[in-house]
Amino acid sequence: MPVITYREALNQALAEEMERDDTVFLMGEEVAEYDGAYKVSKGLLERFGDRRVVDSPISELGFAGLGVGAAMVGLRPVIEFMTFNFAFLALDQVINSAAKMHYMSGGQLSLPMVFRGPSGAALQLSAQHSQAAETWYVHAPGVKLVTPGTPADAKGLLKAAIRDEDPVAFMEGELLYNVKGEVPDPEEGDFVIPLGVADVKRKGADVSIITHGKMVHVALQAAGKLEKEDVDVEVLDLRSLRPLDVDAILETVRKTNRVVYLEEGWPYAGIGAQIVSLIQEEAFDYLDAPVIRVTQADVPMPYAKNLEQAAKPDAARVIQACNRVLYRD
Amino acid sequence: MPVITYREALNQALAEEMERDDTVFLMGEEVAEYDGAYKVSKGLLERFGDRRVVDSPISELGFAGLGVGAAMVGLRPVIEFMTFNFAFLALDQVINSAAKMHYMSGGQLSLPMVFRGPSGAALQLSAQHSQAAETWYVHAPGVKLVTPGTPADAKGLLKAAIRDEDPVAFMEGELLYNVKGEVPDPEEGDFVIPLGVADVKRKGADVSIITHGKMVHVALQAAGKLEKEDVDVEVLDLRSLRPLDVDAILETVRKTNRVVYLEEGWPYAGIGAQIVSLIQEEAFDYLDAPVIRVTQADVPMPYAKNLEQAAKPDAARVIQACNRVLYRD
Amino acid sequence: MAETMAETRKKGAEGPDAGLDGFDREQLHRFLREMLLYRRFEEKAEEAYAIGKIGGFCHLHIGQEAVALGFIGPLREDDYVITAYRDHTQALAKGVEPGPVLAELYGRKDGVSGGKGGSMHVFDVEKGFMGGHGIVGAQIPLAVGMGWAIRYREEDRVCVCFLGDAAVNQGALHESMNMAAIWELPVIFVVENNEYGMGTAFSRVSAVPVLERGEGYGIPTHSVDGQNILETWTFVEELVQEVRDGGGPQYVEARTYRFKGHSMSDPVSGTYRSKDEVEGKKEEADPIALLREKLFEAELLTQEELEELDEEVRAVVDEAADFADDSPFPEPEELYTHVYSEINEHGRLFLDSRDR
Amino acid sequence: MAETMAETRKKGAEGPDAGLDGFDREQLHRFLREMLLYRRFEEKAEEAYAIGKIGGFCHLHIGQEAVALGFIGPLREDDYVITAYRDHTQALAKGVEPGPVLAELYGRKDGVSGGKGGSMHVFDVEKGFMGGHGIVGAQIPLAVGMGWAIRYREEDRVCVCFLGDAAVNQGALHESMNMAAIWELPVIFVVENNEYGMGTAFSRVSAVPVLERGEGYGIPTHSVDGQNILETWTFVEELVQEVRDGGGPQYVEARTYRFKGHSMSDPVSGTYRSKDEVEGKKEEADPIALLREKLFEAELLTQEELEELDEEVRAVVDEAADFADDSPFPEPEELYTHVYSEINEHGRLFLDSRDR
Ligand SMILES: Cc1ncc(C[n+]2csc(CCOP(=O)(O)OP(=O)(O)O)c2C)c(N)n1
Ligand SMILES: Cc1ncc(C[n+]2csc(CCOP(=O)(O)OP(=O)(O)O)c2C)c(N)n1
Ligand SMILES: [Mg+2]
Ligand SMILES: [Mg+2]
Repeated sequence: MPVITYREALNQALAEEMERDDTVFLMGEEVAEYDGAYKVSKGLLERFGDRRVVDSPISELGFAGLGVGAAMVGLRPVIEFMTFNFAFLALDQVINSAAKMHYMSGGQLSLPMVFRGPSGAALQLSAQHSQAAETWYVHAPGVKLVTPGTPADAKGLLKAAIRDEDPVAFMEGELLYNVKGEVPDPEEGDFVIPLGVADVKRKGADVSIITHGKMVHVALQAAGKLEKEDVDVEVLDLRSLRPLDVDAILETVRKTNRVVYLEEGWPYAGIGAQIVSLIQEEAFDYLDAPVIRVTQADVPMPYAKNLEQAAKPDAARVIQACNRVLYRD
Repeated sequence: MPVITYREALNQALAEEMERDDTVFLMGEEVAEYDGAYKVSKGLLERFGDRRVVDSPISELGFAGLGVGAAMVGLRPVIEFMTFNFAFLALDQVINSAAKMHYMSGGQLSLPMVFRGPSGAALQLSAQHSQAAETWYVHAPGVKLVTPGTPADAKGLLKAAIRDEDPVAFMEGELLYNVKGEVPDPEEGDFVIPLGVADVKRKGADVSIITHGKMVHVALQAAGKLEKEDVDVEVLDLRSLRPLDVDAILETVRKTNRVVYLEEGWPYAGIGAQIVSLIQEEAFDYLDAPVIRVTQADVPMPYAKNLEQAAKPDAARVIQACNRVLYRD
Repeated sequence: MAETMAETRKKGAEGPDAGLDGFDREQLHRFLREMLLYRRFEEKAEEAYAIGKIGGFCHLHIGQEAVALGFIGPLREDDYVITAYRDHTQALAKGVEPGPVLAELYGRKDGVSGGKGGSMHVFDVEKGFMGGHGIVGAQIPLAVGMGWAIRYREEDRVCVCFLGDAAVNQGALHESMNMAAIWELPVIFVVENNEYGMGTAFSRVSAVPVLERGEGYGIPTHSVDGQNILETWTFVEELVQEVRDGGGPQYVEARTYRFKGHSMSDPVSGTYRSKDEVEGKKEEADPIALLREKLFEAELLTQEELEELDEEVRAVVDEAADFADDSPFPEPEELYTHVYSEINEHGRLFLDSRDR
Repeated sequence: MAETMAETRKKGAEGPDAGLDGFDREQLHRFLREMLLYRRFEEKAEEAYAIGKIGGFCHLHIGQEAVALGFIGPLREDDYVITAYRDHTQALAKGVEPGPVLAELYGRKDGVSGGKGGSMHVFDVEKGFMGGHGIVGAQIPLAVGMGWAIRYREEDRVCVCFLGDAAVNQGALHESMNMAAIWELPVIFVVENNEYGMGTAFSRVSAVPVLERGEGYGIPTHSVDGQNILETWTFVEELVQEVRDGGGPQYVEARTYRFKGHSMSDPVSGTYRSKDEVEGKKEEADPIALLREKLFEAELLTQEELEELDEEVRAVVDEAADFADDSPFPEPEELYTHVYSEINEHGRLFLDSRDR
């Protein structure tokens, strides 16, 4: 299989879906002439023209709403937020318009659209530019949420998100764009990964690290190190947070009986809180130890290199957590 | 003790704090000439004048930001959102400015301010006007969150929130404004309830209902009914969600070993998810049954009376949940 | 309904028999009938609210009927209309059936939005009535999105976006006007200036008048007497054609007045406006009375005809009320329908662990 | 620094010895020295970024020095300045010490913001420099809040709010201009029009020029050549006095140009602007070169003096670099400080269950 970057995988997905369906268009800041702030849309303007690849003004609320309005009448907008940190300005259109209009209209209106862009921290971007946004998009029903961690998942899930009949928040990561991985050759046919299917990124028997998004790589790193200590770690990547693959979660819990939830974001009402709560509701008797969450420190992201490193969840903390649920400390 | 309404309690708190400190001012839509959409600020314009009780344009992002800016230079703004449903438009100023500026400035700036207004559902206000906003305000560190359920708590906590040196989100409820209760007579001195102290609203031994905000009343209703079935229910009202009274939570868990979390909002990454996750992390061995959460149905709030009733958490569902954790079903 | 009105105007007609301002008798009567229908419909809603058949917020359009008729009547059925929560009469003007609208207000199964939206969220996509939105200003970017789609598909539709005077202060208008201007979208921003946002006079929350607030975007601005249906209709008819022909976005102030309280739970007058002010407006600026008197004067309407028209519309409204009354509440299963259009094959979408 | 500059202007001076445009020799040299300092400071930052001493985003102000000096120099120390992420030279202009600013960029303990903010979040409250904000447009309502506080306390301060041309399209500006207008707040909105927002020419995201975008609020609008320090300073000096005297809010376009890439990670030129365009601007519109040539022409500056000034500022910058280099990284405990100003007596504020 060809090895490409996460960035190229997203670019392929966009190109293929725009090729397939004329109602798909991409709008956002710097997506056209500049090829995207992170070059995800490289070459798309040239290929599809400025009717379908559109530079927006810096008006997050406005162009997010424009996307919702266009979806109301049958287009399939892909709205790029340069990062989700800037999308707090647009959240009203996501939560009050996109998430509710199908319901409020009694099913008359569908909103097939994608809100995408990087979420979470990169390197030393400081407090306002380093926030994992999942919780803000998943709490209210009506929007779906996808968080791919690998090139293959990025491509397969973005194609599925664009084809989905509902609004989908699609969260990427600055630190993921250069990650390389195998992605099926477009020649071999349409590669789509359905929403709602978690993926066991590593089989293991002793303890399960459940995670999503870019933390998948931290989980695998930790698993590798623990292997040297003869701890056999299973890594379950949720990939999609709504719909949520509850069966896969329960399965790994029943298998290892010990769970660590790893996420990039903050703990309070984070994704981990939901998963832990769900596990103890539905697999209480299978737990040999309380589930431990590894998250960002409960502080705004500091700029200083040493503080930022300390704030972020890392392999060391994950290993520590695994040891705790294994009562190895 | 005098019995007054929740609305009057808030009004007293505002008046007393404005009397005490000239830097406190109230700004929001309809707060002045109209006495507030829900009459919470009744009479304040007359008493304090239009310098300190200010009708704002319908510009949530703008006047929330104005409040933050005024706090940056030492005023103590009380920003009223007519309801928190409209504050999605202002969330960027809460999360990216208010919650982070003390940190980003290395402690140079403090932001002593309150964002207040009703949160959650009233009666048949439909999807866009019936959302419990807690999760959106508590997930990111930097803001404190208070959710009083009774007149006394409303008064004591609002006074504490106004005096707090940090931004505090203060969530009330349309359905609470007319609730009556005993509140200490102002003549008997300053009545302030510190943030971070939960309150046992009902002592019990068999099962604990932990909750916050207006659901306190639903919990007490359920407890009353269960009493007739000789089930002795303890009701713990968190009152403040950040700071969170973890000791009180663990205490009731250790006491009854059976817990139901009741909240008005949605389940996914809700407050209950956090509390359940925290309980199993810190009191795992004290649980005789998994904690069950009672929440709003995971759907936008429907308008139709019968559907709205079905969507909301109610005493019947709480009783059912209590029976389940008691293995009485 | 709406589109026939748009079509039947007899431009040719002239001379004394022509009627008034280029509208023939039939058309003038239809105008009167329409506005009477809106008025009676709202009065019925008021009545129903009083006895608890309608819950939640209910915002009446009484006094502003000519704005609904004047800005929507001249449209084609395939044009789009989007508005805020004060949406009943605008829906009727776009051709939505009164019965299903009232049933929606009652929260019944046969409501246009299946009883899930209510008074603030009337939708009829078939008729190009795109809702009923409750967040002040939120409909504006949505309108721009529809305008974008029209251009994207190279259609000749137009999108009319209503907003209140107080909504002018939302950043959403600023961002939307700019986007509509740079992409030359066929969107008509109609500011229904009834002088107040809830209890706040526009003059207290803006340093300049509504019309002036439309400047600075490169979009033509206009102001029209929204209580005068003939002036409004004529103006809109031409403006819509201009936009259809590629004239780009327009910003229009419709000067009007609200005769009732902001919503059913608000007082008609109070600290924010005097009883006299309201009574005076009702006296001098009732769009229905103004047209009626014109027609009497021009001898284009008799008392009998007027009463007939009123009888007609009252019958329509009573029928609508019967329709709404007869409609059952939504089935309990409806709680979980229409949250998502697509229930994915895999994974869980509803996390409340309730049985359904 | 800033306030002395504001004060020392010798209005009286006239005739050939007077200097230029009413500025005396000393003042003109100080202008040149200031702008050279900004330039050398940014060059040092560029250098430090290249070798990894500065991380994350770093936005240089090179080419726009006269805007910083011209709009901030005339202010009093107790006036407020707030801006976006392109904030280094504006901080220097407000009198913030170069050492602590550079230390902040290095993420060190002695940085103005304790190393927690970084390049985009320079704060020095003592000096009235209120940051350093990273969300485009978010500083605008904050400025209005400071203006509100000034009026609330009946002070005669002013608040200068910088925003970029692209920020003009944010709804925050609309809401802020309106609030400033209705309450007549002492806020000067300065649009630093460097023609681009990142890689997008303003003309592609606005149907009308920056100046016109300020219309429709009842706020006076102005445009000034931001590359000409003498014109800018003179204009601002008068405008600030007017605002101090109760003139209310002002909207000013400062026409300028960015000589470097949007941030250190962006190219200087590319698809969005040609190398020739940039080179041409550097040739004709370098604010420092323009002043220098004027002074040479008027024989108010010698080559020696120029080199002396440059030596001086280079020394200041090298000192700042040493200061930054010598400053340690923040203590690990700092991770949890300054999240809250008040650690409440009861309850848990940090929910990450980490030991601290
Ligand atoms: C964002 C937002 N803020 C506040 C409200 C509450 N609210 C509903 S209508 C209204 C007044 C709007 O007045 P205007 O725009 O003039 O429309 P009108 O009611 O006069 O038709 C307010 C403040 C809301 N629904 N949404
Ligand atoms: C709300 C928001 N959207 C997008 C960004 C990303 N971004 C940072 S600077 C910038 C361009 C701003 O240009 P302009 O306002 O002209 O200021 P300049 O950089 O030219 O000084 C963008 C898009 C952001 N920081 N905040
Ligand atoms: Mg109005
Ligand atoms: Mg710019």
